[in-house]
Amino acid sequence: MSRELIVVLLISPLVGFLINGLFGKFLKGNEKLSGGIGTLAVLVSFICAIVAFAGVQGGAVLEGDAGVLYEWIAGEGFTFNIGFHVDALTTVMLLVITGVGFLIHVYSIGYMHGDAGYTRYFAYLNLFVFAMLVLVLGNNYLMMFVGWEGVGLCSYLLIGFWYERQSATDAGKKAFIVNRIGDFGFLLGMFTLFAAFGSLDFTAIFGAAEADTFQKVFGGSTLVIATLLLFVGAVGKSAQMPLYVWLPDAMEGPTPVSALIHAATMVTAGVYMIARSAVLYELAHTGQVVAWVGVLTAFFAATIALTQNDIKRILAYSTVSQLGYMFVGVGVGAYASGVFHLMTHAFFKGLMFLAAGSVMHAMANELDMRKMGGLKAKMPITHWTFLIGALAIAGFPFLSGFWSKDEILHSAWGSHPAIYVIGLITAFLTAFYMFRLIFVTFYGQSRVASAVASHVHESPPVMWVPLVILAIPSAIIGLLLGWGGHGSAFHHFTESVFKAAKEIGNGAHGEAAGSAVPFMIISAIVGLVGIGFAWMRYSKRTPAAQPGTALHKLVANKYYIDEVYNAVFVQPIKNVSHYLLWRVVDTGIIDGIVNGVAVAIRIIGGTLRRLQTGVVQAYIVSMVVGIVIFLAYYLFIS
Amino acid sequence: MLLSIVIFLPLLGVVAIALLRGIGASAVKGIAMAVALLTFLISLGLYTGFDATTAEMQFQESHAWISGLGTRYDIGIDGISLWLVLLTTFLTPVCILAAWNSVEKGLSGFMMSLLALETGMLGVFCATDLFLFFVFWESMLIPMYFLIGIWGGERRIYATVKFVLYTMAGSALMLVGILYLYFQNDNSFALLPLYEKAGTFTHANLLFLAFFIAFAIKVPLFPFHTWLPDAHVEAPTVGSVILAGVLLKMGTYGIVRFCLPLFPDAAATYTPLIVTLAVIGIIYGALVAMVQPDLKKLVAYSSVSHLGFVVLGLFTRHHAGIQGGVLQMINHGLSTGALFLLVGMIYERRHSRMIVDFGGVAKSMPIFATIFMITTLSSIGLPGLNGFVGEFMILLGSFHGGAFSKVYVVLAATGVILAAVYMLWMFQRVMFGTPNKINAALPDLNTRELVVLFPVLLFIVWIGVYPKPFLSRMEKSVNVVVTKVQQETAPAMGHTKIKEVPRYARVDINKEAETK
Amino acid sequence: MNPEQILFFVFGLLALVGAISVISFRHPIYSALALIVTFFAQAGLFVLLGAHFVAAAQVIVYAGAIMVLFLFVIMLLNLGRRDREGAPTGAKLKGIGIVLGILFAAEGIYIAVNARNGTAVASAQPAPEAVTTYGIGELLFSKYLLPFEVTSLILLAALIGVIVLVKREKPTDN
Amino acid sequence: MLELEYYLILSALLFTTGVIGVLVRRNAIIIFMCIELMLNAANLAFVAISRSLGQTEGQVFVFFVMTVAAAEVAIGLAIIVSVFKHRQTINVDEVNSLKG
Repeated sequence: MSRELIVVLLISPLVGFLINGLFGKFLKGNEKLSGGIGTLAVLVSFICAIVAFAGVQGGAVLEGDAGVLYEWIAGEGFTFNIGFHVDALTTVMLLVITGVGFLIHVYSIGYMHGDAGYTRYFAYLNLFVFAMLVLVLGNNYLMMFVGWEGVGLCSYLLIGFWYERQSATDAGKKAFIVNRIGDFGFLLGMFTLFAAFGSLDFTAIFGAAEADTFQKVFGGSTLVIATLLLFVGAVGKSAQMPLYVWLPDAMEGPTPVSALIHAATMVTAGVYMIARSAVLYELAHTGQVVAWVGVLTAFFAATIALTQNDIKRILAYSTVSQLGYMFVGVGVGAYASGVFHLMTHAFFKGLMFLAAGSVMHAMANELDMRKMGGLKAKMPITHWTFLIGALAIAGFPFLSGFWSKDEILHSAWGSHPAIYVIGLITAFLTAFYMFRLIFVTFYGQSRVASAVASHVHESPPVMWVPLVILAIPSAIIGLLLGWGGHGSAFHHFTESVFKAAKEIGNGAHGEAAGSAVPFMIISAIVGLVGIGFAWMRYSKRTPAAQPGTALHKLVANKYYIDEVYNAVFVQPIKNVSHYLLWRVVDTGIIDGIVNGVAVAIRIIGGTLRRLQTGVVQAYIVSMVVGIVIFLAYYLFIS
Repeated sequence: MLLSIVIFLPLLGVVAIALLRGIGASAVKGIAMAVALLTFLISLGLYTGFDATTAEMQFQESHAWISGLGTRYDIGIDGISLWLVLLTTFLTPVCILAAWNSVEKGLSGFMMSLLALETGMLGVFCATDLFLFFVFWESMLIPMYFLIGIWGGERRIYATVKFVLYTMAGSALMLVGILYLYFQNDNSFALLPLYEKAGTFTHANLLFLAFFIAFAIKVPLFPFHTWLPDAHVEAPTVGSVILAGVLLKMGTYGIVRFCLPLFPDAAATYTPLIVTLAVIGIIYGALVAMVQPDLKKLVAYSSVSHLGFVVLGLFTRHHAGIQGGVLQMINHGLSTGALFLLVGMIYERRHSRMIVDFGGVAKSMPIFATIFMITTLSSIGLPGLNGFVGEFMILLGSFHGGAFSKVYVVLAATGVILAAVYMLWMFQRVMFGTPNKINAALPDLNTRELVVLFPVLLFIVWIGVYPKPFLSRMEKSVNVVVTKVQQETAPAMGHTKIKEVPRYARVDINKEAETK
Repeated sequence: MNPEQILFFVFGLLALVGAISVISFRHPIYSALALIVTFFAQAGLFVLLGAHFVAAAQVIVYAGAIMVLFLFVIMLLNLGRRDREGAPTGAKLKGIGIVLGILFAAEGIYIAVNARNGTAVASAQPAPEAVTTYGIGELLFSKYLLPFEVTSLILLAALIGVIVLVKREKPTDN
Repeated sequence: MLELEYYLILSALLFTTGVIGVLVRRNAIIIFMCIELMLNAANLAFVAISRSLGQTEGQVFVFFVMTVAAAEVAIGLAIIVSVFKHRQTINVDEVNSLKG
């Protein structure tokens, strides 16, 4: 595979960004042109990605020095390159990013129609794709970090896209800052790795980490620290506990953005990073931590999703929850399964977000599902595609989510039964809240406000076609690639990437015990039961307007986590900075000392000035006194 | 000869403006601009003629000056000063253009001050004679004093007197240090022979402190920073740009030129203290910046934070750290300079710097908002822009090679988070939201302002994407500094050698692979 | 006592009495006249010391030119009584002045008495011959030529200074 | 010839008289005369020591002192005149614009 291909793949969205960003002024009013340029740019990348995929399937992997483009930061004892690493894992990510990305661009052409910031929107979106590609293409941690921060920036820009809305800009800022907290960990993780390996290149680090020499010199502790710090980065980026708080708020952005960034691609960067660093996590045995954080987040977020009434927020918490699953997968050593779930999730969650966007489009931006109901008739395509997505996530047999989730749960059992149990409960909750959403929104009596009701309609083709296209892989990709569990086509394709990690980890994780079939059956039953409960409870009835019990209230308010963070971190820091540091320490003490010195000198001067009487004879007297004393000293003493 | 031309050409401009009195404002501006541009163009000759393969002083000149004092006119640049010289010659025309319409009184005096300031600053970066250095160091105070004191804001007198006296207090100490060195240097002020004697000076600790305090005030390192917000707030836009862009760098430049290579042992002794102050400065500056209601003050405190990073980098006494520190000097000059330019531009329109007066500016001034965003991001240290490269190298250097606890690095790295907090919060309050009537009517940037900002942005992106031309030219010079510092401290800091192990380990792996 | 000694005491006493009179008389005219007496007495002392040129200069420059200047100014100003005599000196200031004067004189005399101890004067052989005007002229125009010329500049500066100081200010045009 | 000491003592006494005059009198003109007295006392010492050492230099310096004294008197009196023109007084304790 040639480096040039990857360069084209990478640069294409950047070019799109530059055209829309720099010359947007001239494109203004011409939606077709700017939308077309943005979409085309991603299409080019998608085609390149397919070529790259074919190449990797043929065994052509781009790594090591061959992938180096140029020396970025270099000096005595350190060299960091801009370079590419393209293997099976990368191409999977590339296909997801550019494929789903392309569809979402197409969808956006319709969705953003008439928006004042149309050009700006496509510029940002292209920039995001570029940054995400940098993230997955990099052949070293530093370049991954570049993309890592880049997607964070685009996320910030796109969440706050409608910048006149205070809540949107607040959410954008929150996302960026919380992500920065994660990035802080990532940064320190990189430093730890560099201190140990003298390089940040994947091939160099993984090669050296495996070698016995390294183990002898550094033991495991360096790696434990490094992998945990990197994981902090992943927790921030992939919205895991305790840094998940930004993702639900991020729904302030345009819905296609939520689909692309906050469901399909950016938030999965953490999973990609851990899959990429599989060797390190295996050597450090820190996968357990990852898995536990993942499963607890999955459960926690699912409980919150149960009580929300805002469609996008339910989907957001569901994303947090599903990301937790992925972390369980990569945490328990089932890297391929984690990545597989990443891919299926990108399809079905992207699909559901876009469908939710379609609903919003029809409902004049209404998001509260209590004000919907019975939309099935008016929006059949949206309904069916949404349903497919929901079935997939709920683990309905033979749809994509069923396969990927089941693989993860199966592997989790081998690692720790408790993880499996919690994961299974979460699967039940997932099915329940998803179908609560479906039933309340699309079935039952219409509760749509009369003013809106007449306008409710199916979205234009430019929007529903991407839905249909996404529905297809959501439904069947599991069957195609996931059949056969750990022996499936997907596992086969990514085998080479995780081979080294598997070899190291064989001792750590017991090979998934027994046949997968019982697990599949249990999962399927749990999912179906969840759907059934939802049907019983919500297919006919309207959800309660107000939370009933105290527990319900606690959960509905998201456990007051935002309020706690605000009270514990945000406000104290603000107040301490303002009152203590600025007013007291800076102005009062430090500047007070500086000005105090000046004042003291002025007082001394003021006192001494009285000696200056202006009477010449007083001066002469003092002069003569001085002369007398001086002479006396000179003559009689010295 | 080239270097002397670069240094004194602006002074020639001063003379020209002084002699041609009463020629009208546009002619004065034209002359100033022409001289500044010419200086920049000539200084590019320094870049092209620079030999990156050596750490020796280049473009050296040496003439007898005041022989009775043992001082000579010795100048020369190495890879460290090269960039600061270029930064100075680059920012001056930018500043002149930025001040094109904003000076209402005493235009020729303003331009003369600016050009005289340029000569002073260039001299500081080029002098290789302690006395000459000191003369330039002090002479640059005078035009700055006028810039703030005449063309400043309401409390300009307070600010300018504070600035000058504070700096002078430090310089007085440095003068004592210089004289004491003079007597230990065979009654000569020449710098290069001093390098040979590095580490052998009596009372090196005191000498180090004498120099360091002078530089720390200039940097300004916490807790010597309180003159900075006052000076920035009161200074005219251009004054702020030069102040942040170049003047503060004179402190950090002094550290890397004098403190580290001349007194390596003392530097090692005081590293824990200085690094502590630097880290406090990073966090403290960020926290205080966060709550400032005044845009200029916010940027001023952010400078305290950023320069904390630079000092931290320099005192890693390690390649990546020092190189990052030097690069970050340039970066800070560019991004903070650009921030001040932007604040000045919006101040000219709105006549306010208070954050509460703004909001929704992105609506009325989209181009301005975009450029402001890029500059903000550069200041935050977003990868792909210049700030990241410097910060990353500094933190990497301190983590990897710094002879101090990793806790410092962890604390310093929180500055990365805090920077995002204060900058983005400010950005949100100024740019986002719905504009009120006044803000909605603000006109966007005009062509002149775009021309002012564009070159700065170009370098912001360039250094972020391809810093190699910058790094490769300073590498050798930095290596020499590092060698000097580490040589003296090697016995005490045994573990700096342990850091080499990983690379040996990798070599071993390769060998094993070969034998297999 | 030889005549030289007698003459020294006569001139010396005259000079001292004149000096004390200068500071004692109320009216500046009397002070000025007393000062002339002192100057003449000093000129006599210079003659005793064999410095004939200096003695002549003393009479011409001091007693002649300078004192005339003083008298001119006193008359020009034609001060009123209070201004002419000055405000009566406070007893305190007078006391301080006299005490300081005594201390000062004591130190001066001490220096004078010990002038020969360990100084160049001690070892020098007194030269009996008087210094000739020729000798002074030779020194002035050889070794001290530059200071001599500079002196002329001082006089020029004084000249210009005086003109500037006492010049009547022209009424400004507008 | 008389001993050097006699002349020096006389010089010291004359000088002291001048100092006392400057200290106690307030009339600027008289103060000026006292300054002349002091200069003369110094001249006397110059000439005496010059004689004692057998050198001519001392007298050369007297010549310089006289020139300076002449210049000084001219300037000083001019100042007094101009002060009087402005203030109608030459009492030094009434001229205190330099009071701090």
